[in-house]
Amino acid sequence: MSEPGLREPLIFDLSKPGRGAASQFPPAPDGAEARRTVEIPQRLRRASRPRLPEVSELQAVRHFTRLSHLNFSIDSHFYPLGSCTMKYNPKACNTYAMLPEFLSRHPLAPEPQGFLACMFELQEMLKEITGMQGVSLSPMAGAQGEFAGVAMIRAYHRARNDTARTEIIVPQAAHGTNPATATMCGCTVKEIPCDRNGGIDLAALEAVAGPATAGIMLTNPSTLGVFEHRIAEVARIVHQAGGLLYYDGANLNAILGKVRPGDMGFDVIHMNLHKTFSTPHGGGGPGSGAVGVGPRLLPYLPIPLVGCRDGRYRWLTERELPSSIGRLSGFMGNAGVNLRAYVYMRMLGRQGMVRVSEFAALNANYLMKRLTAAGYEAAYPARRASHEFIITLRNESRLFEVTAMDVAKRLLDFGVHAPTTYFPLLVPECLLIEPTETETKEELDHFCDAMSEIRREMEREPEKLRSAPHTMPVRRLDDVRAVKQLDIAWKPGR
Amino acid sequence: MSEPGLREPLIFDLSKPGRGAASQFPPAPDGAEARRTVEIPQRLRRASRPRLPEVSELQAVRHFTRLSHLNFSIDSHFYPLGSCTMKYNPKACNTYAMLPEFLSRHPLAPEPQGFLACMFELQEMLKEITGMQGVSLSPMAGAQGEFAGVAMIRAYHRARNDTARTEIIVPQAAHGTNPATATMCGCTVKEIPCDRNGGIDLAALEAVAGPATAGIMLTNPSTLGVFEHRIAEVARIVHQAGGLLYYDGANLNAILGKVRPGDMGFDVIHMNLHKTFSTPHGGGGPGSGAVGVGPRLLPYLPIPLVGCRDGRYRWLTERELPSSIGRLSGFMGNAGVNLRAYVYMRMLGRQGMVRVSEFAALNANYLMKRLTAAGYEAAYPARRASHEFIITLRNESRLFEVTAMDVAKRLLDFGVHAPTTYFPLLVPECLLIEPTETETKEELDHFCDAMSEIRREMEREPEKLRSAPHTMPVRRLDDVRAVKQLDIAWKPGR
Amino acid sequence: MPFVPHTPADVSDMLSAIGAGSIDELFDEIPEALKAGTLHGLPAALREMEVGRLLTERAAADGRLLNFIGAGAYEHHIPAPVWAIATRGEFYSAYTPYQAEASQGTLQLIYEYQSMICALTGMEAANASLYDGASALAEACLMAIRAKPESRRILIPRTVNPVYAKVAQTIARHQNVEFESTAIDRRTGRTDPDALKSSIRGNEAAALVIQQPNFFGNLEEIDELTDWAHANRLLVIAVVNPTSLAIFKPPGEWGSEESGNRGADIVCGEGQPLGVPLASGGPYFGFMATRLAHIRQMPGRIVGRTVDTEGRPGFTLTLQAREQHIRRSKATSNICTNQGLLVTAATIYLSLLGPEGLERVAASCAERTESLVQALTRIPGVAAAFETPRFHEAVLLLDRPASPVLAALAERGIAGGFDLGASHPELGHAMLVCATETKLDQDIDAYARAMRDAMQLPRGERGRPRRHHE
Amino acid sequence: MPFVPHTPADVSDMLSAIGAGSIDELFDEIPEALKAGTLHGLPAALREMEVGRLLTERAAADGRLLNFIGAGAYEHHIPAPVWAIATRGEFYSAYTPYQAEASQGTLQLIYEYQSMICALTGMEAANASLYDGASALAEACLMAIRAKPESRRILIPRTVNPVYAKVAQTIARHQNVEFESTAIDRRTGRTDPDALKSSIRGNEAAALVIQQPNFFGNLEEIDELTDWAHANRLLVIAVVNPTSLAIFKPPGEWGSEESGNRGADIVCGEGQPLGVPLASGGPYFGFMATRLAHIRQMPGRIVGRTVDTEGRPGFTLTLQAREQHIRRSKATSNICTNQGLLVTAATIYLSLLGPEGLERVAASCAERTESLVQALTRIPGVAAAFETPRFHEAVLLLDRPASPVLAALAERGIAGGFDLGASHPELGHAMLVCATETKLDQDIDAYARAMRDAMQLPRGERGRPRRHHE
Ligand SMILES: Cc1ncc(COP(=O)(O)O)c(C=O)c1O
Ligand SMILES: Cc1ncc(COP(=O)(O)O)c(C=O)c1O
Repeated sequence: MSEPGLREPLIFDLSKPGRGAASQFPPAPDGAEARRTVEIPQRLRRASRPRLPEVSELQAVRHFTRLSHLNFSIDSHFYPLGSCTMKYNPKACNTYAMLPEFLSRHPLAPEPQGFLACMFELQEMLKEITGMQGVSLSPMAGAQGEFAGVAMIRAYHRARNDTARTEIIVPQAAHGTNPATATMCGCTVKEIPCDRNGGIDLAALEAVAGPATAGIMLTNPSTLGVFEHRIAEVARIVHQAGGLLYYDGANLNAILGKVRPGDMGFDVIHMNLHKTFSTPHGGGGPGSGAVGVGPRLLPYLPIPLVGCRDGRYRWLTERELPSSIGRLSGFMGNAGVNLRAYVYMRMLGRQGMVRVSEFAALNANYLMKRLTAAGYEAAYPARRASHEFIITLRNESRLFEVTAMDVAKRLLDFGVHAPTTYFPLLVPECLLIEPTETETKEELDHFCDAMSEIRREMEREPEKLRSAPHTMPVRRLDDVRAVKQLDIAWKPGR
Repeated sequence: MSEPGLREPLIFDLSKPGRGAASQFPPAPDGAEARRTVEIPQRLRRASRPRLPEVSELQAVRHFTRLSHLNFSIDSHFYPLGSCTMKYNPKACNTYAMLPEFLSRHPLAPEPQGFLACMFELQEMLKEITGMQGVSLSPMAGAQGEFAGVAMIRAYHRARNDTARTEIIVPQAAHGTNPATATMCGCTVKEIPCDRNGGIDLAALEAVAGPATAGIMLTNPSTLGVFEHRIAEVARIVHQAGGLLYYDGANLNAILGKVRPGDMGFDVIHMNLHKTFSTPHGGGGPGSGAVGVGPRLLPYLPIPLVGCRDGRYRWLTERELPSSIGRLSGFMGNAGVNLRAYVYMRMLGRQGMVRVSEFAALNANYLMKRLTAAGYEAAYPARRASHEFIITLRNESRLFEVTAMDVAKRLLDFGVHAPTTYFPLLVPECLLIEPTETETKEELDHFCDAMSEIRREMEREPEKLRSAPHTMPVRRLDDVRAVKQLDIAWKPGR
Repeated sequence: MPFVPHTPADVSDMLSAIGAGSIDELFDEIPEALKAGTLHGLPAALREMEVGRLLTERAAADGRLLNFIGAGAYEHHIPAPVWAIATRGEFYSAYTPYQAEASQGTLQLIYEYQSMICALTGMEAANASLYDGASALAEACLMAIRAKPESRRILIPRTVNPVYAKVAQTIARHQNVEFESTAIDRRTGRTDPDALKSSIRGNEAAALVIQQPNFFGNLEEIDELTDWAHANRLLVIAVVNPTSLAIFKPPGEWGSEESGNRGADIVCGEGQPLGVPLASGGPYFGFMATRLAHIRQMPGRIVGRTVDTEGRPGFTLTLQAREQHIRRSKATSNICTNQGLLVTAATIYLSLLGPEGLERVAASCAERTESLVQALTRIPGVAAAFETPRFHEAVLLLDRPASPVLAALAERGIAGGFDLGASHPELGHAMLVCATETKLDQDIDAYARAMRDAMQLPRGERGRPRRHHE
Repeated sequence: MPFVPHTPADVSDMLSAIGAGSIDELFDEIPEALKAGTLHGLPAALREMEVGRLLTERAAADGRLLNFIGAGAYEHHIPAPVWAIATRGEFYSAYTPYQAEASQGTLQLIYEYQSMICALTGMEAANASLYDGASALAEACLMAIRAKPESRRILIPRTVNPVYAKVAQTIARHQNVEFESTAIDRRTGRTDPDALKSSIRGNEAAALVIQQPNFFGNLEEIDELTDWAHANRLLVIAVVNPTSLAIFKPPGEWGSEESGNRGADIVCGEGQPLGVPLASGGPYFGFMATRLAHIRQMPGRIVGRTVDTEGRPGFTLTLQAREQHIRRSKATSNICTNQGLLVTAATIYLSLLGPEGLERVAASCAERTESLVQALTRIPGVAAAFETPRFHEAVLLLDRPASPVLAALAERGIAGGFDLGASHPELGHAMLVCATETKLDQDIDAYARAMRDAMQLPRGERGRPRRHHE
């Protein structure tokens, strides 16, 4: 082989006409028995078969098994990807969510009492944890939860005929989904800056809050990894201006059982069950973005909810919640994800819940300390880390001409998934590091050792960083070419 | 790290006192409710806890996931290990054998009709395939099937008061379990040579067969990969001498639906369900070594069998089979393995069964042809390959000072598991190659290309072979040291 | 401690490294007044053994029904390898492939998935998934509005899944998108072309949504509809069932050759039929495909093939400038986490079935549904509503409201169909039934027997079933 | 073609490369007369969908019983990770690690397993598994005979699992090994030391088998028995329950310090309690451990740690000169394939439970069994046979034969225990019950209620239960 090829060929290149995993096909229609069907006219039919791969069952199994080997994952690697809470996903959650009876239930079949009992209890537990009064499990990821939240805020103002409120205040450090959501909800985004310690610039907030303010979207601890301790003040300002407070629950892992968004003054919250409650990340989902609301927004919760009357569980829909912002999914959200979160939460229980935030904080603060001792600069050295923290390589980038991306890629060679890079955008050359509570001290120490080694490499052989990774299935990939010479689907005969 | 260490540490080195996967522990005995138990005296108790690892659930999951990455397997690699039939193990077999109701059944609980129906039908199918009159599923691997077979032969002679028959004839090429089994059964082994074409030396057989002959153990096709076409003659000689014929079914894949051991004159057969019927090899088992018998040995089948009367299935035991050679396992053999074989056989059905041997033979003969074209020497060039065949490197070993082992190790670098090496013992520097029917022509071609490349390397850079493998988690391991400096268990504080 | 690996020694070592006296101290920036007390409302922790037993009992309580409901989610055979592989930790516990070099497995799989969606739909570009079919339609509507900002009106015939229309409304209404619903042709159970024509006044609609097969299982005259829409400068948003695409004309070829503008503009749909279990409604996944011309308006992740510094091919996320993490308030959508694991399952499913397998699934579904319709319409009081060519669903008309009949069937262990009474009262006492390849003759017989029983029961309302074109 | 990937083009290409006109020709060395016709007795192929449905229906027909049977197989909680990982293709579909360099995963796992078995048993060397507990005892007996060839007699008290004794006999009798069964002490339910003493005449026995806990769940006085055996120059073969070893004296320490020869010589047992499902009896696995002095007599695979050519540590099969593939007719055993996958499961299980978890499982089992015994013996006609310290099984005496009572319990969904009537008539109307950590109070109550009902039924035989030491 002259040119280097893919480590594992494309499934299309394993294909051969006439091959197939025949035992997966439905039984051949028995000539004698085949039913007369309403004829489907030629004009509605496909002229030629779609170019799907034709492979044997073994080929498919081997191909996807081999592809799996090209991934880092929690099950195989430390994965301190900030803002993503890559904690251990207990196998039990999957095992029990995949019981055949659960899997075989059609969403429109008569209401399954066992499953709905789980969902009802999940709603109740989430209320308790967040200090909210109502919870809907229907949003299918964090961003959809945000959408539901802002839509509820809008519905609230609209119901009060307060129609001028179309601005959503968002701190600069916010996750991209926050402003994007505001736009999707037809709002205008007002960005406010952060202060030196990662807090909200209160003066800027005061300046922007007013009669056009629909609400503010906040993450607390923020995406800068620090807790906004003036949250009561923030709440006062926004509420006084007539706006509502939205809590982006992506960082809920930091405060579980320590402080509740409801008690901080938030009116609405979304949770990322795939983060805090450890449902799998699945290579990019599915998630679940359950929303919780305070009393003002109760009527607007997205449907369906699970209700319970006389010991029978049922879906509550338009009928029971006529003011709901409506449906967000074809059925009832990512039901199976919610079931996994339920199993996880039952295994944690009351005592385990607070342990999550405590040990997430212990791990993050320990890492921050060790990395600063190794010479790295914490973005907010005067602050406690929450469950995550930021280091900035602004000095290193100047001194050694290496970037945060170089460090990230080099870490892969040490068998560690890189932290989140270049987010939040306002900290230059940053790495957002979230170890989670399920990692051992030894794993953290290994990470610190690798980071120390990388720091030494910066000084002595920076090229090693710039050309990293060296041990992955591919070297550094050309992202620019990926855009310029767009190749997003296999084409026959190439 | 100065000294190279293990790719993945020992689980004991991940352990820390006081750590544990707590949600796997049983609920803590509630002080108030703890039952008064019959006191267990100190002298019967353990003084200190066993040194088992103390790790978190994530640590365990990550450790074993990472260990799994250090293996070749059918699901990830072509695995042409001769005599082992490393064909695709359909996932469905596992999925359906692991249905909760099957898994939760205690073997001594009232007889489960659904499970036993499968076992009964499996017995019937195996009878049909082998041309035998009775089948017992209780032997737990091929070797135990052999044991059962020879024990039945002995029981047969004993019942006829023919007690002098204590010799078992075994061809030189036989698998090691054959002579070992004969010894375990208290017999003497009489080895007979093979002729130039891999056949049995009939003269030698005639010479050795006689009044002391209990029976002969044969694999057909033999472990030399060729079919003994004079099998009727062999049967005649042995039967005339008063002995019985034992068929080692390890190579049944070669003849499925083409010729039946019963029709060849065999009195007893074991099958390796983990080979021919594709139950998993599991890193070395579990297997299942079901035995089939002709009319003479019916009374001696190992118990339990599955019987059916009036539509009810039941285990048949000592009561129904008083002459049985007895029980071979604590319960009823490797029940779950048998269930997997059942699922597989139902998916193959009548038509699929013969396809197995046809395509196994096609693949083997194709490979043999291509390898000889590439310059390798087939051990029996005048013969058809069965489902497997042998190449011998006796010339190469002389010319280039490379061994079959070197070729085997070098193959690993090409992403192919090595064929069986140095078996059968009577072919010098041999590789026994069994591609199986589930591999594609492309996979075979890749193997041939690798072998051709290796052949070129032999001539040009033989050191590359001698020092292979180069790309595995470890380089070639020191087997001698493993024996001399025996280290077979971790010890604390090393 | 469940899932927390710290030993007491670890805790004290780490605290002293940090310079904190206790874990509590790490939370000292949280004002005391805000601190939560014990979460009394939460139950105590269960061991895995206990939770396993609880869930097993609840699952057993739910039992299993013989299912004949479709209406947007379809029961298909799921090959055993699909979930055996999708749940491998390397897929299950990885996240969005931000670090491409350490995520080639997921990235290549998504590239293969995109290619398969393009092959099925006949389109040029597909994304890496959206949440589900309904929300995918919502995104498609927003995308259409971006592509054709002159108008904010979308035509959604009543032949489109009514929940999809609702979800599109929930999501798009905030951007002042208006949805106009147009009538069903009651004789054919298809979109009424006349209603459509009268619905556009001048040129002010951005797009027409066409569902094929439509919500009733009937096949629309997609060429005519597409030509009409394009002639009127509407974009065509196709909502399709992916299984059906094995046999039906792909949206990329809708419309007549003569029109000079063949093909839908945006294609979306529910991916669930491709190896995803019913599971009370999720997680499923939405797929979306479009023409290359519109790709920068498409929401969601896209994987592209590129090369590394040594020229070796590899895969990476691409065209990220459309997305929220780059474009923030100007992104095409707020979507971030999508439905990766389901895409993994679907890609394995499609690889196993291939063109022939999927075609046979589709053909079998169609045949099974005809068998079901024949068996049920032999029962007095039950009639087929339409005789239009269909895929794997059919509308039945009863001589009484469907709801008590369905309840009676459920008591007999049969999920008999979807009651159209609430969503489509104009059809009369109608219900939607579905039989996929999973339904054997014995199942259809069992349904017919149960239906006979159920129809024997006293009925609230009398009269023979009305077929609307009688 | 199911599982065969060849296209018609492949077949003709390959045949022409071979130079054969048809596939049939490849079988031309098989004499025509021998060729099989169609296998009419086999059913037609089923698709995975069909076989899945068949098996699901059969499993459902079997249902689930609330299980209180032990007698050699024990129902324990199996952590979800155990089988999620053991069924990964890399473990599930690999074979015996002949090619060490491509099998380090399996090899290291077995090394860890051997280490764990040594830790549990207190022995120096363990093998990589045997088929199951019963056949492991057979192998242990043969091993004892090899280690002590002066004698071919083995003492097996009737306190040992009777099936184990039978299997040992089936397997070892061909090498002229004699088994002598010695009596139970009917008062304590332990091995009767006097019976033992009288069973050896001179010095002609090779070994004594001691099961701890014994078949009845009772704890033997292992120190006394071991000392006695060693004093009489018998080897001690310990048959142990691995769970119980978390709390009980390991066989490596059996015997008194003063004896100067502490420890069993060979240890074996059933590994099933360590994460292996009951599954109608298998696959399970047998474990075996011994002193280093006897290692060359031990059957089965052994993994050793070594280094590669660069000094990196690694693992490989070792001491293979004991085995059939090297030694052939002179091997220690004919065993080849063992129970690798179950060892994988057990190693994961033991890693998850650890010393504390396993101790708590053992303690919980003991406590649950006491609860069960208390609940059942409150019922008139039910009494405990022994008051000897025990683990997680107990013999109950009934006032009537156990078999109809067990049948009545089964009708109530309860697998109530093992009828000792056939194997141990000397105990009277006895049955063996077991409760593991999986049994909640509500389960024990359910059993007691059902037992009360069952004992209310007319009984064949009357009389209050006899306790043998009354
Ligand atoms: C702070 C923050 N908010 C919102 C989100 C969006 O959540 P999701 O990806 O589930 O839509 C994320 C996750 O990436 C996040 O980190
Ligand atoms: C020819 C032959 N006979 C017997 C056996 C023994 O079978 P098992 O390993 O299942 O005991 C084998 C397998 O290795 C074999 O290849």
